[in-house]
Amino acid sequence: MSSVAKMIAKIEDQMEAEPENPLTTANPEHLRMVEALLFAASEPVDQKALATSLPEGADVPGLLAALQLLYGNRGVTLCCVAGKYQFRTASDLAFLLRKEKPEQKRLSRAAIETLAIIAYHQPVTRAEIEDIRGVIMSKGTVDTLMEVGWVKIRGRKRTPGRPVTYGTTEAFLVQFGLESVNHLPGTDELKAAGFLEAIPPSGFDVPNPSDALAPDEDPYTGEEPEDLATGSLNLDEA
Amino acid sequence: MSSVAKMIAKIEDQMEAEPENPLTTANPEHLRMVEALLFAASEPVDQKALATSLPEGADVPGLLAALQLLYGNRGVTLCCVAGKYQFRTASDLAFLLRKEKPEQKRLSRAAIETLAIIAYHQPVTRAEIEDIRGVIMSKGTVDTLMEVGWVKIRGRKRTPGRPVTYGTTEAFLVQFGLESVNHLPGTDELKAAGFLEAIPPSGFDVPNPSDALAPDEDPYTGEEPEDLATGSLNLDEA
Amino acid sequence: MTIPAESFDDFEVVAPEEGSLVVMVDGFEGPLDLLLTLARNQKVDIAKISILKLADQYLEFIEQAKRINLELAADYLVMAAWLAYLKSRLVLPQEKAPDGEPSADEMAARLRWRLQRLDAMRAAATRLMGRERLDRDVFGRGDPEAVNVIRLRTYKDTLYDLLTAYATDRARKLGGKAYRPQMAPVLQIEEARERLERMLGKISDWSGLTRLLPFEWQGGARRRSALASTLLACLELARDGKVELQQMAPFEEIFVRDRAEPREPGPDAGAVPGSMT
Repeated sequence: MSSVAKMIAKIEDQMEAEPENPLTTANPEHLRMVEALLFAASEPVDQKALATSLPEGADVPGLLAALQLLYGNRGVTLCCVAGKYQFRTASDLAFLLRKEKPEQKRLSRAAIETLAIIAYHQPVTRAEIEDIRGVIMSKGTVDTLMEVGWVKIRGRKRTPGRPVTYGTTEAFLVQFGLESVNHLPGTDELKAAGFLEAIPPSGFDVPNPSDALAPDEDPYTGEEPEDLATGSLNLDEA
Repeated sequence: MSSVAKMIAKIEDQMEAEPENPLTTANPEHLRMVEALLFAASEPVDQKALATSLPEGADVPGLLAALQLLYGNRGVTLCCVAGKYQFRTASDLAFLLRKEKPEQKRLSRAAIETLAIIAYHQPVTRAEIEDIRGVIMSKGTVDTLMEVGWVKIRGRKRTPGRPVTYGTTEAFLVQFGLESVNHLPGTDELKAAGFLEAIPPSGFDVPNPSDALAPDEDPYTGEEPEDLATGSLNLDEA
Repeated sequence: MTIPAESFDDFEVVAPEEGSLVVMVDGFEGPLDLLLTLARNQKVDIAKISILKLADQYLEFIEQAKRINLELAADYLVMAAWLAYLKSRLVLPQEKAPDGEPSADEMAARLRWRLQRLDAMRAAATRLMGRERLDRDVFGRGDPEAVNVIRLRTYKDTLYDLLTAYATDRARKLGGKAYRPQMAPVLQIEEARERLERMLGKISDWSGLTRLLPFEWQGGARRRSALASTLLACLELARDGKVELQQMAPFEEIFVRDRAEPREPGPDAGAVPGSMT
């Protein structure tokens, strides 16, 4: 027996078991009317309003109870909110009413620079990023990168204040087509590819980024309030 | 046995009598989903949109057929309009609901006739409409129909002057509850009688309305290209 | 004469009043509509209607309208003339129709067909308007549930963007600017030539070379460089036969003109001592 048949059989069983079941006693024409009225209404309807639209003597509470049974396990259910009735999508099907809209974006200049520095210099603290970039980082920059899912907190540096260290994620590697962070091009490769001038400014060295914990790094356990730690970072390192 | 019980028994009988009945074969979870999707939507939904929302492999035509059966004699029924699906209140309950909605703007007799001619004869030019009605179309008639959203410009006819052709819109099908323009009432009879054929070439014929410009009437030389085009068509056909 | 108007549910027909022809004409949608109404008056199938009788009725209507000085739209009169002609041909013994003209019977049949078609389309219109209409007879969901839009954000940034950002950022921080050799204030001959070629056709007759120098190369060493390069460019163009040059005396102004220009005597007519063409 298919489940639709089961569903119908169940309603029938209910009707047989309880002779007083609303579905047994409901006037089917009135039931149709209530169904149509509730369907077409632009807002929840109360029993009084239904009674004025229905033929005189219609058993409004009985009809509503019958409808509620009829729609018991369907894709649409009859809800009662604040004494008013309305049809609503079954709550377990709410996911159907979601529409996904693709949207393409680009990171801001500050964000991509910060991301690049985190990628190359990880594990890196906020203060170190600011030192490399030569500007104070706005609060939102790392947040944005973490929200996108490309940057994570890796651990804490074993220095006063125990600042958190940032690193890149798996999603970062996927986005930028890298097998691992060691595959980020080094100085010579950057030069060969034309990203750097033939004669880079003195002191330009590209670190060798690594996922592994640095000797002075502790894994991040998150027990310390992160905000406090990041907040005190600047004071301690300045 | 109450009539609700009868209704349910009838559905059950159908399912037993025909093992291939859509209600027997339909996946009940998918049925709930289609029901929810169609109930929630404000506009008719096509099968493709349903298919993208449903789990892969769902039998959309079968589910729709099952739903149509399930709602066969209910206060809300599943209609196919403009090739899309929409729940609508049963038409015999119009009396119950009509008072709640404001009366629609009445169209003039000329507009209604023109609408019917456009619907049955599309694609049709202004000159052809005038030939059928035996009268020059007043400037506002098609405008009104286009404003209501039932008529659109379809294209241009490959005849001298390249007059624009008119046709009906999807909103027209939705408004009049038509699955497609092929489902217009009485099309077969009109076709059989030859009334829907292209206007035969006129020799010495019943006077064409467009030939008889009244002295106080401006010929169609309006700035709109469509008017110009229709105007020149008449000259060519005369 | 009274002409009963058909009453359609959706049609707003002005009911013709007795003796009020103005109202009656206003109630008709053109001569074909009037004919159809008259035809219905005969109470026979339009397919079998007597066109002769119909023509008579129509002409009588027009006569009455004229008698009370009613102004009729031109197409009513055109139809009247045509019907009168058709009538005369229908009454006369059947003769061979004039060249290429349909017979009177064919013309009558065609009129009948058009009346039938108009009648059929009217019926179709009534049927169409009689359908169950959305928001009048049937209703959709009164309170549709909103669809929640979830934005699926994807980023266009590529490894190229990442590396560019890293390299330029680091370079800027460390070395300031990358090395770029200082350019000497020299107007390249190629540049001067390109410039002159662009000006060809715009040079008005004989023009002094000094007037053709770029504005931004006016002072000191820059001017000297520009002058030298422009002169060399002119010589090249003269060699290619694109311009003519002349100079009255050493160290005097050199004049240039486009060879495409019609030839006129130079600033010093006749004598062209320094011609370098």
